[in-house]
Amino acid sequence: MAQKIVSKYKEGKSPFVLSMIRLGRNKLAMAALFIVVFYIMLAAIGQFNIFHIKDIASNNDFDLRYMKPFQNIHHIFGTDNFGRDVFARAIMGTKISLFLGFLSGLLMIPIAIFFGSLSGYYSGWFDDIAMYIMSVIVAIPGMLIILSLIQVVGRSFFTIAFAFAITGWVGLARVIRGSFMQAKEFEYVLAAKNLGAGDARIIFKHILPNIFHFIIVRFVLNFVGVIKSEVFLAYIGLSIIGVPTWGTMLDDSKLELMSGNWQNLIAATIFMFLFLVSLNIFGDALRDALDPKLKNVV
Amino acid sequence: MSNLVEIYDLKKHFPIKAGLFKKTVGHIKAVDGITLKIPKGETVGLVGESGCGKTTAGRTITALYKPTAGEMFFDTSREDIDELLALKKKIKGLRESGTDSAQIHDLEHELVLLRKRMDMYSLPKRELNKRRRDFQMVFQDPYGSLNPRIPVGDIIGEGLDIHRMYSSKKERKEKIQDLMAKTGIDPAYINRYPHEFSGGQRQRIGIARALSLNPKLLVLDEPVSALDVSIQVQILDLLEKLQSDFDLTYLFIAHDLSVVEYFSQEVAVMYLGKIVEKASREKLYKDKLHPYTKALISAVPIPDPNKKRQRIILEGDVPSPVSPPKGCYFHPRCSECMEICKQEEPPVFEPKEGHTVQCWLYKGSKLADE
Amino acid sequence: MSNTILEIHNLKTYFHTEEGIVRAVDDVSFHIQEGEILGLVGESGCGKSVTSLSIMGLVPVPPGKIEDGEILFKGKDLLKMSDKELQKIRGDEITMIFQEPMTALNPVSKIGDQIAEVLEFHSDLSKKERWEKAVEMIRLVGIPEPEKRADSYPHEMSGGMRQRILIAMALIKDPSLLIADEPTTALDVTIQAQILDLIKKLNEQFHSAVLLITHDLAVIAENADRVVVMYAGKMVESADVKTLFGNPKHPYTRGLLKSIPVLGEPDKKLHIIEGNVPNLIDLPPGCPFYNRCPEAMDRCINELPVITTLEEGHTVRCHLYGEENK
Amino acid sequence: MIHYIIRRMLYLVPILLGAAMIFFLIFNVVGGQERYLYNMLPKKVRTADQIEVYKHKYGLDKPLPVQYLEYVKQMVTFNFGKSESRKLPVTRLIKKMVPVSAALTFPAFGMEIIISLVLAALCAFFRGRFIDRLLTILSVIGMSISMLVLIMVGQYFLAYRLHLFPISGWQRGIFAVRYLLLPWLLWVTVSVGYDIRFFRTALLEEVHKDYIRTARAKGLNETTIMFRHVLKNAMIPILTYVVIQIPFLLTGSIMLERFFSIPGIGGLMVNAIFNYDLPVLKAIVMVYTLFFVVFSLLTDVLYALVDPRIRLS
Amino acid sequence: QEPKEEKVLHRYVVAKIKPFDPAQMTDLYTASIYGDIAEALFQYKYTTDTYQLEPAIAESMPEVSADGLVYTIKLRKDAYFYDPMKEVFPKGKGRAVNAHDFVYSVKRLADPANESGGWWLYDGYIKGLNEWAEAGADYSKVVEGFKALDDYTIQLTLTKPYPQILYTFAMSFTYPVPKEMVDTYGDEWANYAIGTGAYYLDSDETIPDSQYVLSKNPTWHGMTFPKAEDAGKMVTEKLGADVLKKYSGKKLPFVDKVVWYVLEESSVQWLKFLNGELDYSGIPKDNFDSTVINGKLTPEMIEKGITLDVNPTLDVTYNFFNMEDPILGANKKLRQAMSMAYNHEKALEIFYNGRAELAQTLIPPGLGGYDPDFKNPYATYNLEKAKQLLAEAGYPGGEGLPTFKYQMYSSSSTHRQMVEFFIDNMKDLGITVEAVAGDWPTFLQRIDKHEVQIGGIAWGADYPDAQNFLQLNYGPNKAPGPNAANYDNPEFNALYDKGAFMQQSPERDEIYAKAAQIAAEDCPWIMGVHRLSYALKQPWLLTRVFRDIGAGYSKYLDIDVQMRKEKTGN
Ligand SMILES: Nc1ncnc2c1ncn2[C@@H]1O[C@H](COP(=O)(O)OP(=O)(O)OP(=O)(O)O)[C@@H](O)[C@H]1O
Ligand SMILES: Nc1ncnc2c1ncn2[C@@H]1O[C@H](COP(=O)(O)OP(=O)(O)OP(=O)(O)O)[C@@H](O)[C@H]1O
Ligand SMILES: [Mg+2]
Ligand SMILES: [Mg+2]
Repeated sequence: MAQKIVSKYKEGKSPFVLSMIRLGRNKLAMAALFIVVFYIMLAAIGQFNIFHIKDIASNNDFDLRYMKPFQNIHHIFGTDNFGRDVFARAIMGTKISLFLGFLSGLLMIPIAIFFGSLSGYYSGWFDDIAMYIMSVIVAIPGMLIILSLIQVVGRSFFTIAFAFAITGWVGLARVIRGSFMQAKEFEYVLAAKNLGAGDARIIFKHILPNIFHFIIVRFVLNFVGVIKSEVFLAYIGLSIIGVPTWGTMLDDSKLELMSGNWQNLIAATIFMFLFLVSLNIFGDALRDALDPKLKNVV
Repeated sequence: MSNLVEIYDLKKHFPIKAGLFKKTVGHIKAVDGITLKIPKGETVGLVGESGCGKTTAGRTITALYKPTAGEMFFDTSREDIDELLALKKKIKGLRESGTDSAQIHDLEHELVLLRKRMDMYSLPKRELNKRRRDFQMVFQDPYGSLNPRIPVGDIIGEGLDIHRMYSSKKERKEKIQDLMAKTGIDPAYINRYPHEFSGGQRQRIGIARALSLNPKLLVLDEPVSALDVSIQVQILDLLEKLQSDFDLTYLFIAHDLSVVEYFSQEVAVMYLGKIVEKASREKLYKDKLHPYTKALISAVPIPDPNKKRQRIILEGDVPSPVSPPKGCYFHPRCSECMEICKQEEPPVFEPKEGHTVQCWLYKGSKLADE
Repeated sequence: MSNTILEIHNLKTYFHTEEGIVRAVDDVSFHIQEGEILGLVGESGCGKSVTSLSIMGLVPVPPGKIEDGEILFKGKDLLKMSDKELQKIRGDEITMIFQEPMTALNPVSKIGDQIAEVLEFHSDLSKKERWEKAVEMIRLVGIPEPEKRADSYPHEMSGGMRQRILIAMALIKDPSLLIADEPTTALDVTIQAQILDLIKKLNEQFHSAVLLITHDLAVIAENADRVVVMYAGKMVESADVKTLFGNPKHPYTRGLLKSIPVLGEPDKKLHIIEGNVPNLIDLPPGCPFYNRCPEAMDRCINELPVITTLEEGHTVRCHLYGEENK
Repeated sequence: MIHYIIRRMLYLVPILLGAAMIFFLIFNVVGGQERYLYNMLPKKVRTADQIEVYKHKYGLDKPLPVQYLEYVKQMVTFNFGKSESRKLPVTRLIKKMVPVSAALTFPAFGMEIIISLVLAALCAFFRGRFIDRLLTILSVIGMSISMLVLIMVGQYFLAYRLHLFPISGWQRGIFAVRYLLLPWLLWVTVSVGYDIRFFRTALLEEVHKDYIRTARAKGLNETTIMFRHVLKNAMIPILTYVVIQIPFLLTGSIMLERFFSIPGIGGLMVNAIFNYDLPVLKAIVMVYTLFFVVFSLLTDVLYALVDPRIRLS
Repeated sequence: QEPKEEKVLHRYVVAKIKPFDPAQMTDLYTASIYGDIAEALFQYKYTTDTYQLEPAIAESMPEVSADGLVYTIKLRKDAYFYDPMKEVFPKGKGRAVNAHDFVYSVKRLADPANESGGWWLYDGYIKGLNEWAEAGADYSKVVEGFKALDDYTIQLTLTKPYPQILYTFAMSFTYPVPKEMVDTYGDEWANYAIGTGAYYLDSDETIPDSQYVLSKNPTWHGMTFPKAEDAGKMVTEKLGADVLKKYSGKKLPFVDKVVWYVLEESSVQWLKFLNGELDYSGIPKDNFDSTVINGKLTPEMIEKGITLDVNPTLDVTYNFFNMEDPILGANKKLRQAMSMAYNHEKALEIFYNGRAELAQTLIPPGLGGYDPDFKNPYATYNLEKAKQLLAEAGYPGGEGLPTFKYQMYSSSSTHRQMVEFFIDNMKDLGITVEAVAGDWPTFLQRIDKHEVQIGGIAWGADYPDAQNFLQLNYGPNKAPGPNAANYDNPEFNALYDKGAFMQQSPERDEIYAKAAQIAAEDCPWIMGVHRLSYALKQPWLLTRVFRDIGAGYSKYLDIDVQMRKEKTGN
């Protein structure tokens, strides 16, 4: 007779689902998630030109130059030098920032998984080479690589995302490598091996899903890094051309501040700040939820 | 009575790598030359202190680790084994007598061919993965041995998937539920995740997984030591039942001597990577020969306040398997240590029929043949 | 006969977790006499450690909370003491050894310092004297070359040695009560024998009362004077060791005793207690052992039996021995 | 030990080769030689055959492997030649500017670490209580503010409006401190957020370890436990975190240097990137890599000092 | 009476300073600092309304032969190189500048090893100089066209008439460098500055990349403030006759120290100026609104006594078409249409806050050849007309035209905005233009390869002569020369050739004007603006006169230390 175990959860909830339930109970994280989703919607609005946002953002109206923020409902954040709506531009900037974070993460993760998992799983010459590449990349200031690459290749959206990915993957790869080195000695991995499972099955079915939370959390936190770095690029003059980004808005505002035109600064800062705070909070909550080991750490 | 498994002079040394270029700076001699025969349908117990290499031995026997040296014959005919062993002996003899190398070379080549045919460790990887179906392992840690992200049905069915042992989804499910029922887990729980089960249930899942491939040998690595006292017996009982139902052979690893005594027909005592004594359980508990076995048995507490045993309290701790002491590995803790023990490693003696011991105290006895 | 050192009355320690309330210790009462070894047995998760932590005032709050009860140490209620007062008693009059010798020592401090640290808080000795006392204790617990060992770090010692260091730490102030929470579970039988031997010897030498917690009945049989059996947070039986082993009353205790393999009796038919230990969250109102009990009755489902005293020093929590059955 | 250090230092060689390779790839292969020349040569000097002449002069007509070897040779011999844009030997330039950047970054970093350690210890001590929550929220906020905004706003309000600091400037010697106060403040504000959270986690990780329970069982008070046991053990991750950042300090802070007219290496670096001043870049990479290797070695040595479990061999 | 207080002038540059190598002094900021330290043969008069040369190290203006080919220049004998550190000239006053120093300087410009950015000014004009350079630049060989007749006399012989050459001797490229300095410091000499100017580089206080401190040169030969009666009308109006009279003939320099700050961030320049830490400041474009309302300062500024100074500058901005492009180059009407579709007036407002003048031709006002009456019909916004022209060009509504590519050279916000503006304007016309991202080297490289379809830049005068602008459309100057549009009109070329060799005269002005108008009609460019300079001045800065070209003006500036103290409290 097998005793039915007492559990609050209905049958067959995977640990991932449980994590999500845990996450769902974290009100602050949910609020943050809500904001993040809201931003994703803003990005979509920018991308698909909903509400003609693209046109509003680039529509010059010279009679409305430098309207102050919070005074006109049609231009909540006021207008810029061209009389363009700063609010719309900040929304367009959302799109760039989100895409940049997304693309660089997307580029970074496969590289990191490839090097991290293979070098962790097969220690040997591959590990040696991967470790070498990683140490070289960390031994140079990342910003120097990013700036040089963008300067030399040009400031396209893709180049910038690529530059971030090139310097960003190492951290993740190291984590993945470390986890693989541990995981390959886990009993459930040995058990799979014992059943005659091949390496591919072990890597993709047994180990990767169990370290997936690192990857997700990294992906989220990478966003934060990329968005902040984009501001720096804009400041140096290496950000994307032709479209408004939060960084270029901030950089523009550098010139306008003394004339009392704070609208670019305010809009970009508020947009960025809210997103980064939410992302940071959500990233933390996600990590806590996905990694039950951290549950004890208040 | 034939042996299902025979292993000869099995060694597993883990390299200790250090430094930048990961040079090997030493070896952990986790298993340092054990010879073991497991008769078909019987249970051989393997006991020893923590860190003496029991798990490593078990994992090497199931070919999860590639051994440093040694052969393993699985379900191989006596003649074949003897042929190979004889050849090996011959080469050894020739070497010692310093015969020309060409002949040795030819013989060695022959040996390699023989090995490829019989020795589990010499099989190509693909072949080995197929043969794994015959020998399965149940792991020590019921919590760590189940992948937390896979529902138990799939955990149990993984072997079936790998070896494509079903023709339809329905058949797969039936097989899995059948295994669950046999091991005492409610088949309705097929979609649950490991964390929703208690330790005893998890151990059953581990057993079901091992059974899914219809193995002949099960290596049980401390299957009950992580479980509650009242659950231990349930599992032991289940294992017993399964043994007779499926005609299984067990290698039962444990550190708890009373459990081993209860469960196995033959017991091998390990110390620091070597089997120091081996006999049927009756002989071993009545006539313990090795000083270590004596100490070990005397240290086991008895759950009866009215009985008191004469304790042999050992001084000191188990030495490190990285740099084991010279001579007999046990000599620093041995109360009957002699001069020779410090110098030379004792051979395996067989003072009584079927009772072997590796100790200089039995110097006069006949040497065990291997 | 002798003085009661510790008396626990109706202790309730609960954990308020996300999944629900864990009644880790639910209405536990027992007492320890001076110089006595009291065994506390039970399966994993039945609340043994939480009981000992409650005595020490080390239950993590939150999520834990001591809901009710008294813990009288030499007549004074530990639960009513301030942190400062507790700190004075801990390590001095009540000391504790933990289950896991591998992690219970600070990895970056010297052994000697860790032992001497106790005296820093509980004596006026000078630094040098404290060190000497520590070395003395290391010798006392049977570690060779104590002077050298005092200077080494935990990682340089084996599990058995570390456990002895913890014992040295616990006994340096000659405490009235030593709580040993599964002191040998992580150790090998040969080492276990050494440690238990040591505890017993020291118990005789120092006259400290010992609360010996374990899940191994055999250890209890060999070492304890009296035994308390716990199951699912509740105390189910208590008696002196001979009575308990000779004449167990609670079905759980009985089942347990029949289910342990005994060395030298390989053909003993082992009894099987079916089913699993229940989860402590949302425990049903009745007897927690109900679903595994061969002698369960209807009233066991809903009615939690009270503790009945069968004879002097032998109590049991079971409806079989309720007032009406007596 | 000495053996170990020597062996570790030898590792510098392959790392440097790799670092050189990365920059060689970026500038000489991806970037190409034409761009290089177009950046170096004033507009009015350029004609097709002149370009050939200059290619030859700068060795850009040699096969790529040879060019790479020259790259490497410069890096390992510390002979980077002259900065094209500065007309000074690069080594001297670096030697002059590193101290300036260091004066900006080292004290700021020191303050940052001390402040965040103290605050993190406070958080860990009062975990879950109001002060912990407050500091945690503040650090998330700190982490989410852009340095650029902070500088602009800080300079405007604190320096210009409130006259608390000079707006910008620099001078030689110790009195440069007065120009550094505001940059330091901004630096610390931007970076303590991360640190507090990292340190807090490191401390809390230890708080839940078994040996802390042992310490409590010994009757130690909470302060002693925090400082003698928790902090000492948490020092291990904290040290790595801190020491491994030190090489970064040498590259200065580009934004702060530019906004505050601090003649440091950050500005030099950016100018070098924009002007294709490769000798300068090579030197910076070289110096940084050198420091990186040294400091990672130092981390390991410190590790071994703090943690008796680790032995260097 | 109080002890005399040190007068310090606070100025700034907006980019890091390059080494002081005259042969490579292509950037304005380095030149303005170096100009206070060193002197050339000539300099521009300070108080005239137009830019007129006067002698500096030269003793007098040169004698020119009748054919305009031979110039004889006499040097003053009391101009000493001042070496404050006594490393190059350890003894006494230093060494007097002589003719050989100038010969050396000009040879350095010609020496290919120096990659001089000033060489184009002399390339082919001085007899024997090109040959000298090609023969291996042997400094011991004499160059026929530029030689010292004696220690203090230089003879310059040209290959063809080139009256503009005198201006080049006021440019920083020809500041004399003592050869001894090069010998002393070797490769690094350019980090030191030894000149004959009113100030020397005070290396004790100078912090490269942060601030450059110049102190009064005790051995300076001396000059005096221009006489009041020599001042131009406009200058007199601006400075005030009383000030001019007060300073008339006074010994220069007035301030003891000049501090040049390196301020790369405009927000910082502005804060420092408002804080009284700078004595005058340009107005960053975007600050204009808050500073100036209808050409007047804000009350806050007026209260502080700050005054505004507006002056025309010698430059022109433009977007150019590649005249070799099969579509753009072949169709004048198309170019005219695009030029008219470009909203010049709006651009002026947005990008320059009205602080500029729409360019009608490429010659800015203030130069001979500028015709104030000429109105370029295409340099004004008229979309209707533009559409009509486009239809006439054969592309009604832009149909049949490919997408044009606009090559960008920077991603600075201003440039970005300008390109976006251009694109938007063309969209209204029905022409699609696409921005091609790029940085400065890419831009130049693509121009040199004639690959840029449309691009936009500005040109600032090197010297005050229209020829300096007209050469931008001169056929033989096609890229990689300065003619980025690759415009090549024989008629224009002929006029340019004719005018270029004439001495300044009304006839020449007429020729220039005609040439400029021909180019305007052809529309290789969409005209931009001639910018105005707006600067703010603290009340205590007494003698500032706007000068767009030339350097070394700090010596004329005086400040009222007392007033500064009262106003700022420091
Ligand atoms: N993968 C491995 N790499 C290196 N050393 C190992 C590895 N596995 C085991 N060892 C070492 O080999 C020795 C024997 O270990 P093993 O786990 O086989 O012992 P055991 O008898 O099973 O002990 P326990 O009772 O604790 O399970 C130990 O010293 C252990 O540290
Ligand atoms: N910090 C905690 N938070 C939540 N629940 C806890 C906590 N500590 C203990 N518990 C719960 O209290 C119950 C009793 O735990 P306790 O550690 O006392 O058991 P034990 O009898 O000592 O078991 P073991 O033999 O495994 O040591 C368990 O169900 C456990 O899950
Ligand atoms: Mg094991
Ligand atoms: Mg416990």
